[in-house]
Amino acid sequence: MSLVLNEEQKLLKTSAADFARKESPLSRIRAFRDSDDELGFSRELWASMAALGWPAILVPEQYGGLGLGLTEICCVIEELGRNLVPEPLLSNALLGSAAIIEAGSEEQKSRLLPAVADGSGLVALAWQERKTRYDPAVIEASASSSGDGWILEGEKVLVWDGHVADVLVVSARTSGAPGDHEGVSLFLVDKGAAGLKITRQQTMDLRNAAVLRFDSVELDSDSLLGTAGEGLAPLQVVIDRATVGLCAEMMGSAEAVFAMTLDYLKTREQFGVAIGSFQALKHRAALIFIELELSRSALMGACEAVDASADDVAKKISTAKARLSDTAVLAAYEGLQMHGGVGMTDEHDIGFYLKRARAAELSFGDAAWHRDRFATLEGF
Amino acid sequence: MSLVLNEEQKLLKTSAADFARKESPLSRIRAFRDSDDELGFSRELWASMAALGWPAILVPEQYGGLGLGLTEICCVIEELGRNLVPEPLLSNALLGSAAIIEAGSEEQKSRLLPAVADGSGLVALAWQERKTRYDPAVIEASASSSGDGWILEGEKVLVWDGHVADVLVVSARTSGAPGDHEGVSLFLVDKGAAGLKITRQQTMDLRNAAVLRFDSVELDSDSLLGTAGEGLAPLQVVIDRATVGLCAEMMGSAEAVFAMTLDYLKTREQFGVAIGSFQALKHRAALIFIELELSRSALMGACEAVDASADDVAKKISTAKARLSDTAVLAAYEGLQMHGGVGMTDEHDIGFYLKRARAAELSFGDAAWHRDRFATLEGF
Amino acid sequence: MSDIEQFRVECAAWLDENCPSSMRWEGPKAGDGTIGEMLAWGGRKADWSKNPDARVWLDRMAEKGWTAPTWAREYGGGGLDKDEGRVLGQEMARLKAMPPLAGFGLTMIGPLLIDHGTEEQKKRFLPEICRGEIRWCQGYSEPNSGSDLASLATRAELDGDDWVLNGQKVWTSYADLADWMFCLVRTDTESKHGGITFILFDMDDPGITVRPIPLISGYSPFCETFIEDVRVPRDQVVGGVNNGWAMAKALLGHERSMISSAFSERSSVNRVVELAREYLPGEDGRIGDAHRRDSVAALTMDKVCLDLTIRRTGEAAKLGQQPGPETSIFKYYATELNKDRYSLMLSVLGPQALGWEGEGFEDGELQITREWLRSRGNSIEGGTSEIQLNIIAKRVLGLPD
Amino acid sequence: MSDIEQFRVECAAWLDENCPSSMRWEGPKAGDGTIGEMLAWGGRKADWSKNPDARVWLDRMAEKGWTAPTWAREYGGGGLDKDEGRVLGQEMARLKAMPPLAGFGLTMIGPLLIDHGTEEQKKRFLPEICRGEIRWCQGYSEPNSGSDLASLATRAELDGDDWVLNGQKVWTSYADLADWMFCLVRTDTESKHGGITFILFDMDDPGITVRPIPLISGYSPFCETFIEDVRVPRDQVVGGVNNGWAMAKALLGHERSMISSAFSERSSVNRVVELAREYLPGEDGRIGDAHRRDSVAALTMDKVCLDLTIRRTGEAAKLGQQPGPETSIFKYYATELNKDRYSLMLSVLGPQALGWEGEGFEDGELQITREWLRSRGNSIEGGTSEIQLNIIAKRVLGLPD
Repeated sequence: MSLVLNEEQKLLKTSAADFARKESPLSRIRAFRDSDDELGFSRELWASMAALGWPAILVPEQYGGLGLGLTEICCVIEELGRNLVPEPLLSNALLGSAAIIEAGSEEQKSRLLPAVADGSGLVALAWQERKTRYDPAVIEASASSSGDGWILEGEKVLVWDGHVADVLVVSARTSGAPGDHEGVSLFLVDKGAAGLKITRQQTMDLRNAAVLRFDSVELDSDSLLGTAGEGLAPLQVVIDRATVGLCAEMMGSAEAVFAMTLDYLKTREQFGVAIGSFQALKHRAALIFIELELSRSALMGACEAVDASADDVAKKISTAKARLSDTAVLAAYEGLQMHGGVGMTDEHDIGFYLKRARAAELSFGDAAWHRDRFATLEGF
Repeated sequence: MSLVLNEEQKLLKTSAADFARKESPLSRIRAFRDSDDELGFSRELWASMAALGWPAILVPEQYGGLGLGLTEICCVIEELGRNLVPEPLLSNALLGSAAIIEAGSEEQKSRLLPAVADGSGLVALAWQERKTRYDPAVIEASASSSGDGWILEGEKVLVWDGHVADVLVVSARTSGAPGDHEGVSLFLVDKGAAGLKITRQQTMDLRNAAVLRFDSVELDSDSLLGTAGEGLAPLQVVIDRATVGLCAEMMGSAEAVFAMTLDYLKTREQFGVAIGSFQALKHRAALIFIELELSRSALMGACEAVDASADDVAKKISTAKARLSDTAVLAAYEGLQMHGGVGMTDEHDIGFYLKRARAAELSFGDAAWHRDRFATLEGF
Repeated sequence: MSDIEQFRVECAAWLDENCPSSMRWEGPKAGDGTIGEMLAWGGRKADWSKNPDARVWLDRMAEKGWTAPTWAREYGGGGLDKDEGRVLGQEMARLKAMPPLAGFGLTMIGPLLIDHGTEEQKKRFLPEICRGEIRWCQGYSEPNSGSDLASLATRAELDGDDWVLNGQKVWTSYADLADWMFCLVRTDTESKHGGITFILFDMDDPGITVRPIPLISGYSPFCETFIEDVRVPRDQVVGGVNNGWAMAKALLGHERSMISSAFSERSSVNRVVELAREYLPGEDGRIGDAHRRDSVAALTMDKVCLDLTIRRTGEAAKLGQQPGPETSIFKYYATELNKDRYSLMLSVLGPQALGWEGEGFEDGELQITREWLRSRGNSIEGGTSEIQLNIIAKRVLGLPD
Repeated sequence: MSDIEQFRVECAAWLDENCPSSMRWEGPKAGDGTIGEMLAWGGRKADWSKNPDARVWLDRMAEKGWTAPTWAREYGGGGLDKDEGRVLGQEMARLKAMPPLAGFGLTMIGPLLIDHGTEEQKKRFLPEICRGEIRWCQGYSEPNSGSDLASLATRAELDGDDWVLNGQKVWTSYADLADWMFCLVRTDTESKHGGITFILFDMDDPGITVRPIPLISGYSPFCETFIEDVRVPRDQVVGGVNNGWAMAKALLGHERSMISSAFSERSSVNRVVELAREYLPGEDGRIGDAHRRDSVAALTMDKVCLDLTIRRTGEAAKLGQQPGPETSIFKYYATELNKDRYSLMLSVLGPQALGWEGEGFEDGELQITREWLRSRGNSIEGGTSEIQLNIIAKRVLGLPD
């Protein structure tokens, strides 16, 4: 394993970068927002991405996928993150279908994954509730057994791309109380299930998400994903890897906002000179650069640890998310400040990055939460 | 009450400033250090300070003192702090004799305070042990009753000016375990008591201090200061007020190190210009100035709260110590960095300020400790 | 009874009789609007439907000249001397009476005209200002000026007895609600600071277009003002041609201190404490997350220090020490602290801070997120933090250029 | 067996037979000196009493030319090709054999002479360097140069066949133990960078006085070197008169990377964890103070990120990407991190960090306090943090002057 990309990975990254630049400039999410588009992305563009094989990257070959690693999908996600491309790659590949790969039976995988791989089927993961914060065990949604099947009650929020998913992987308690590690189970729920209400959410950072309400939703026995009551462990694995994916997205968007800022520093004049010639701003820019370099190392370190199934994988992931959280927010805050008033206007794009940076920071554990986890893993 | 000095206070401050500048340049503590002077200060200069009435400031008038407030003594201490004047004013007036004023009987006060006021008697407070950290209840030294009196066992460290005190106020457990709030008692111990060994300590910041070892030291019944087992409350009051005195000292020394740094920024040339013309350094200097201004407000707020016996006095004191701790260290760290290599040499004076800044920060509660105390006082 | 005590008695009686109860502000209550909505801003475009009492209060006070109590009666003021003015203020404070009229007319352009206006200008504008009949906006910033205000490019060219203006202003607060603008224009391109003129014009003049500026936080009072061949009579110049920089400097100090005190007052730190208790609950009302608790304590103490510093400077000023450039620290510190406070509030909310509107979030959560976004501009508007640090370094610390 | 495999077998056998067991470094053990004491630094003033085996090891290796294995045999080197050199390194690593000789001779002045020295200079100095007979020090910094190295003022004036040197150098590490100095002097006052010459001289030459510089942390290897009418033959100039700046730049990169890697390796973060567990004990081996625990975790993770960055740059270099000016981040980050780490250690120790020597403190406490003081210089020596940020801003980010 390595901390630098091999030739195939570089190629993948370059093609994703080309794609994002040509097909998905930042103006797209603005247009989706201003037109109140009900999808928030384009099914046509998603089909093009599927044709490039991106949804298939993590799907094992026997189910029609490419069977590649986290490093590969992060190459793509980083480049999409640079332009805040809204198509549902991360949610589908690293959350929804990842849960099926991690916890599903052979039958469930064979049934569901081929459609994931070819892009025709979208799967979302519903794991967060209003009080979950960053701990997937803190849930109240419940599933009680009923005959051969289950009856699902409760609410899930911030289900990424839950408004368009065909299948939803939902965590619910089959026993225990919020916070207990035992008693969490995962279920497959069809988007059309009776008693399920899906409402799209308007997030500040324009990430597509939904609230799901389950009102006595009846589920068959084969909707259980994995073992009843033991869903937390696979769920945690899935969330951890998705966290690295989120880090890759943050890496791309943080570099983008920094590039935008550097460009402004070089061109904006005040007092007759480019503001980038002011030493105080120079030093601050250099400090952001340093953080970006350290962040990239942390990201690559996490990818390497996952793909090599290293012992310290959780520590590496927490290191990456803590670092990227701090860096992304720093780059956005400083970028906005250096842009001055124009950066505060909705018309300027930097606001999109600022919102995404803090939203990503506050998703899947912020820096302080991951430092706490790291310390616990280190035993201190 | 007010946050600005009145005319009398200003006069006191000016005269202390004149005195420190004329009588006690920084070279004095260097000379004491390099000559291994056994006092570490000058009895003659102390007599001059006594003639100016400074040790008498806080002593009530009926015992020969001036009966003034904390604001007044802080005016003097701040100016002495500017030159790190080593004479034992703070330790004597705000720790040793303050404990007698706070907890002593009429007889004890009449017997001891007149000598404090005229400077002929020095009193030190022995409250810290190796594990005390910042909590005066965490002590192991013990006093067991024996006939009419007591037998004292244990060790005290960092007894400020304990090497020259005529009388030592010593905290010891008469019951309970380290950390208990009940069971702490205060005792008056003569410097010549049998079984007491006083060893001078070499501190990094050249503050004069001593280790005291009590090996079955026999004390009379009238050596008890205040009520047996209830010494923690008056001790805490004394330490709190001394903390403000320490803040005043830190204020003076932080302003001194900043003045030294500003001077260097204006005169040191690199690349053909004064380094103070580099904007990155300018901004950093401005940030230190802001912290100094806020620190002065915090200091004055604490003085005011003590002198007015305000309800929020403990919160104001914690606010001051937290702020001054951060500011003093910032001013010293930045000052050293801006001086470059020459600041690292023992020959340059800035090292004295750096050492004193962190030593003061780590005395009587650092910033984090006082933030914790403040939060507890606020009930959150 | 002395004259002044007599005045106090009469004043108190009049106020008590004439100040509508809804104009006595006891702090925000359910059902009230915001204080900004309840205040009278005046002007031709005023909408009094939300606060009809405010209009009553304004009219009654304006009739006595007490919207501008110490201005001369001939200009619409109350003609009170300094002592009487102070007594009026004290009695209003006792009743918790809101100011009858807010806005730039009384606080900025009025005082400037009194000091630097011609007699004609004073007679023309001050009475209308006192009666709240015209509302003012300020036209300083331009798209390419920013911190370097003197680089402004909106040009004015003399054509007969009129100046003809062309250019664009940005960050014009409430330009869409204002009746007149006071404005800096370039009348000489040879001299940077010396070629600027301070001029007044009616926003209804032909050639003026106003467009609101939505911010990253959503709606804002800021506008862009496009100025195309706008003809302004020569007698609407204040302080003389090419003397605008001096006029602007006189006003800029006002604006800075207003912004810092506004932010210093507006959002109480206790809100952070309450949020942290709610979202990170611990035992006995304590904050459960020790690391965040430390941050909450740090910000609370920072606020204590800032308030003490403002009080200390005020006390020193009363003793005759004029506040100098070191007041730049208020603007800097208050706005940076406000940013930090909102940043921390978002961290406390966690994923519940991710909403923009609609499903899945409480109104209070959505509001904090918007306010957080808005707070990021605090260190930009009214002189950036960087400018404040430059001022301190140069004018307070004397560091070389 | 291939030639290279044959070489490996012979090499391994020879090393195993000749490397004294005390020169096989398994990490610090009780009774050992520090690694700095155990290494051979060579030179006429060397004191071998603490490490007699080091001398044996040096002499044996020098005899084979393996102190500088890839240098030519005629200059005292081993004459090995690149592959053989790598094999020797691998076999030494396998035995954990310490390098037989340390210091600037092998790492700095030697390589410079190979690239830029005259044939005479190479023949004269390289063999002595390889045998560890002369130890070198570096005379760059001066009291008034600092970050602006090119402003140096020690002047050299030609007098017959000698340069006559006058001036003062500071921060000369181990000048008191060195035999020769390589030194920058001013030979032309007209041109700042173009008037500097790189010259070598014997520290025993008349007119040289060395004075150690105590630091705020106590003893240090740094010295001041006073140079008064020191006569240096013309043939001791390296790279030509007025070409010293090019020589210095070639060497400066070396020094920066050495310092950052030195600090990156030297003090392990786990020490902070262990200290925090000891001084702020919590339950089950956890750190009892949640706020400090967060800081300890943050620094530990910072170190992980730094190490990953060093590794990533190394791997990229192996793939042929030449490291550029972005390596300034190592110097900056490693030294700032080291400062933060020691600052935190002091906070963890609390009042027990207040000692200098003697009563009332543990040896370990006293040592940390001294090391903390020393750490404050990390961001000054070898190019200040500010200089590193300037380099990044200019050369990596392309920001304008």
